[in-house]
Amino acid sequence: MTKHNIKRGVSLYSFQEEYFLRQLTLEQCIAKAAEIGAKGIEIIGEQMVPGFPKLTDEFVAQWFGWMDKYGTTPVCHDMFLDTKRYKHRLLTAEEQLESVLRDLKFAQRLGCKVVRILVSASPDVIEKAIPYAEELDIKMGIEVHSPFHFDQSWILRHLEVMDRTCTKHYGFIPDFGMFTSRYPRVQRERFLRLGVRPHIADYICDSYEQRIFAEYIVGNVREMGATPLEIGMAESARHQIWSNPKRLLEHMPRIFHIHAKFYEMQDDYTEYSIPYNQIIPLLIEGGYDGYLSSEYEGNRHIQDVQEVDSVEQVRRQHVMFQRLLGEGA
Amino acid sequence: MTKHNIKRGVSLYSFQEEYFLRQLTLEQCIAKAAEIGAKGIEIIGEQMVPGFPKLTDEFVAQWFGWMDKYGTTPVCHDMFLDTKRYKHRLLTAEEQLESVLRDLKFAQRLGCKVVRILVSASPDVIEKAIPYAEELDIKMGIEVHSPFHFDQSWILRHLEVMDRTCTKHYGFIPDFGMFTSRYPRVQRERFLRLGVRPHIADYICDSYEQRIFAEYIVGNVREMGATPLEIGMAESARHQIWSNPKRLLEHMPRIFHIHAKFYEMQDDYTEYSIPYNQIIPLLIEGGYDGYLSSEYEGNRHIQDVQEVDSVEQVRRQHVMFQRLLGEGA
Amino acid sequence: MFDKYMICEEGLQNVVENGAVTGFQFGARLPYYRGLGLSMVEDIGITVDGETIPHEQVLFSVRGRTWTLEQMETEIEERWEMGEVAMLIVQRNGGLSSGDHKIELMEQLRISYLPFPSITRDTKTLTLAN
Amino acid sequence: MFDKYMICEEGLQNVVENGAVTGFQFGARLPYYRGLGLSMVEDIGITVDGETIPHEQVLFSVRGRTWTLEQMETEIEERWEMGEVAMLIVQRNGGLSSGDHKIELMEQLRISYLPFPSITRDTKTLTLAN
Ligand SMILES: [Mn+2]
Ligand SMILES: [Mn+2]
Repeated sequence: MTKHNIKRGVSLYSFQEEYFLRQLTLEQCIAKAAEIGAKGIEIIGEQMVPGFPKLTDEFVAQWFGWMDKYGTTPVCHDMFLDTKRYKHRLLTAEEQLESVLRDLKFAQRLGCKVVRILVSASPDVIEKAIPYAEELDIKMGIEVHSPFHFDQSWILRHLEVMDRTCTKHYGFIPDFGMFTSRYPRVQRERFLRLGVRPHIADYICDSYEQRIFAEYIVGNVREMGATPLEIGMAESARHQIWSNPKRLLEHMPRIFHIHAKFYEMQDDYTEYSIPYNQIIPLLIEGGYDGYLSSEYEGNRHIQDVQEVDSVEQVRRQHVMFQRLLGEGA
Repeated sequence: MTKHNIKRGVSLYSFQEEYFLRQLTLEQCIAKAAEIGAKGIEIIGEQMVPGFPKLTDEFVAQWFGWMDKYGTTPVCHDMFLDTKRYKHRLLTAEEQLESVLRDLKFAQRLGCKVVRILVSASPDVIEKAIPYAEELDIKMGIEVHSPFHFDQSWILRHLEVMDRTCTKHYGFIPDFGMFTSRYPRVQRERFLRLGVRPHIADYICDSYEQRIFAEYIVGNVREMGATPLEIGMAESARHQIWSNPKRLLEHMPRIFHIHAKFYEMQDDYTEYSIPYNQIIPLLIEGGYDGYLSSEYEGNRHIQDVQEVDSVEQVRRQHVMFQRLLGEGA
Repeated sequence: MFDKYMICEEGLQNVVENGAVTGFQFGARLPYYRGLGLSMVEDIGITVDGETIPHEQVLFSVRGRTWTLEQMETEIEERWEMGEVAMLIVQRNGGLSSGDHKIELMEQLRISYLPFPSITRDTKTLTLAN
Repeated sequence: MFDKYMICEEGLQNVVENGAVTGFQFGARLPYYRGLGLSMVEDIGITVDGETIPHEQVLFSVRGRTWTLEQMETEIEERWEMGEVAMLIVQRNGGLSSGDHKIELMEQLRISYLPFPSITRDTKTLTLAN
C-alpha cells in the first residue's frame, strides 16, 4: 500500500443519540472515541457545549485536559448560521459575518484548526470572513453535502471565490453521503415499519441503485398508486446522490477535512450504502493528509425499534478504516 | 484567435413552430439553414420524416438532392426510444435494442454520422448496440440534457460503459441548456402573462441567478404564499441548471456533437440565459471539431403572444457564433 | 408546447352518410414536437357545448384510415405525425346545429420518457357553416 | 429525528402556588440534534386529553427562568440545549386529576437552512401521581 498520512477521527455528532439521552457525557464521548482509535475530535459547539457560543475558562481548561487524558486532538468545529434568528427578518450580511467570526473564534479557543461551514452559507459572507480566517489560521471548509456535489451550481459559486481569492483558508469538507450508491437499508426498513408496501420499497431501492433519476422514481411510484408515505419514501431519493469520486482528486489541495458519513456498518465491517473500498484508495492516491471523521447517521432510522449503539457503529467503521488504510493487523 | 475546426449547423428542431404550422416544408427548413450558413443539418426523423422509420428510395434521393442543392451536410439524427409503446408492458431489452438499431440504420441511410441517444436510454441497451454502431460507423452520443450533467449518477453509469468498452462510437452530446446561468426571460414573461405576480417572478429569477438550490426556491416561494401557478414557476427551476463548463475539456475526446440550446437571441446578438462567450472559447481550447448545432427552445414561451420567427432567432445565433469563432467580418 | 394548435380553427362539419347526418367532425393535431405511434395516444376526450362525448362515440381518422379509441390502443404501425391534421369524428345522430359550438379537447399521451401521462387541453369556439 | 423523545415519560405534576393548584407541568425536549436560541422556537402546541391549551396559558421554563411563548419570540440570548429537559407549564386552575392523561405536544422550529417550518409531534400518556 502507498504510504499515506490519513488520520482517523470522529465527529461527536455520531454519538448524538447517547448524548441526547444523557447516556454519555461529553467527556465519555471523547473517551469512547479514544478507545476506538478515533483520535481526532470534531465537535458541534451548538450540540455539546451548553451555553454556546460562550466558553468559560474552566470549560476550555477541562477540554484540553480531556485531550491530554485521552490522547485526542481537537480537529474541527461545525458551525451553523442562523440567518432566521429574528422572527420577521433575515440576518444582514454584517450580522452573518459576525456569526461566522463567532464560530471561528470558538474553534480557535478549542484548538480546532478547521471550521465546517454550513453548505447554505453565502459565498459573499464567507469571502468577507477570509481575512479573519487567515489571521486566526483557521481553515474554513464548506461542507459539500448531498444532494449538493462538487459540480453543483451553488458549490461552483463557492469554488469561484476560492479561485479568485487564492486563499489557503477556504476549501471543502466533502460529506461522503455524496457517494451513496445504495439506498440505506436502515432507512428502507424504517419505511417498511411505517407501512410502505414491500414492492414499492423494492422498486425505489432498485431504481436508486440503478441510478434512475429521482424525478422518474417519484413519478413512477405515483403511477403505481403510491400512498403519501410511499411518495415520501420516493422523494427521499431526491436527497441522496451518487456523484463522481474522481472530483476528490481534482480538489485535493483544498479538501481540509472529511465527513465519513455512514448509515449502517454491518457485521462484516463494510458499510451497506457507501463503497468505502472504492473511495479511500482515491484519498491515498491523492495524498490526502487530513482526518477521516466518522459521521454516523443511522440512529434516526432505528431508534423506533432497537437500542441505538453508536459507539459500536463507529468502532466498526474504524475497523474498516484500518483495513483500507493498511493500519496494524 | 486559436485556429479551430468548429463547424456550424442547426437542428431542424429549431424550426418546429413553422414546420408544425406548415409554414415551412422540410426542404424550406434546409434552405433557410443554408442561407444562415448553418450547413450541418440535424434532423429528428420522427419530427420531419412522415412515415418514420420507413424511408423510401425517393425520399432518400430527394434528401441528398437537397443537400447538394443547398450545399448542406447531414450530421445527426435524434432518436427516441418508446419503451412504453405497448399499453401494459415496457419494451424488453431486445426490443429496445431493435429500436436503437432501427435509428442507427435510419441515420446511416440519410448520411448522418452521429445519432443522438435520448438521455433516458438504458446504458445496458446502448452497450449492446455498440458493435452495430462500430460496424455502421455511426457515433452514438447520449444527450447530456439539463437537469442531467456530466457528473450526474445516471450519466456516470453511461460513462462507465464508455470507459469499460473503450469504443470510439459511444460518447456525449452536451446540450448547452446545462449552462443556463439566468432564468430565461421569455419563460419568465410567459409566467407573468399567465398570472404570476412580479415580486414572485423576480424572487425566482434572482434566486436562480444566484444559484440558490431549487428546493430552497420552491420552499421559499411557498412560504411567500404562492399560488399553484407560482409554485409551478418555482419548480421549473428544478429543471434548469448551471453546471461546470470545464467538463467539456475533460470529455472532449468523446464529445461528438453539440446542441447549442438557446431561448432568446437578443437584438445585440447575445443569448439572454446562456453565456456563450464563456463556453465557446473552451471548445476552441479543447480542439472541438464537430458541429455547433443550433437548438432553439423559445417558441413555446412566446407563441401565445407573438408570431414566432425561428429562422431569425437561428440567424442571430449564427451571427454570434461567427463572432465567437472568429469567422469572417 | 403546441396546446393552442390542438383544435383546428376551420373544418367543423357534420358527417353525412347515406343522406343521414350521423355525427360531426373537426380537425385536431398532436400537442407535441414529434409524431407518435397511435398506441401511445392513450385517450382523447371531447366536450361539445359542455356535454361530454362518451369515448365509444369517438373515431380517429388520418390518411384515409379510421380507428375507434379502443383500436388505437393496439395500433403499433400507424402514426400521428407532427403537425398533421387528423379528423376526430363524433358519432351522434343529427350532428350539430349550424352556428357556434364550444369544443373542448383533451389529448392524453404516453410519452416514454415522462413518468406521468402527458395531458393537454385546448378549447375553441368553432362555427359549423350551413 | 428525536420525535419520540420530545415528551419526557416521567415528571407530569401539578403546579402549586400559595397552596392553590394553578396548573400542571411536564418535561419536554427539542426534537433536534443541536440546541437552538429560544427566538427560533416558533410555537409550542399542547393538547391534554383532547383539549387544546390556549397559547397564552403555556409557559416555558429552563434553568430557573420562565418565558411566555410571546416572550420567547424575542429571546435572542438564551438557548434550549440539545437533549435538555425544559418544563412546559400549563396555567390552569385545578391542574390535572391524578391518573393517566394523554398529552400531545407539537414543536414548531424555525431552522434557518430549511425553507419551511419544522413541525414535529409526540404523543404520550403520562401519569400524574398523587
Ligand atoms: Mn456531514
Ligand atoms: Mn437538445
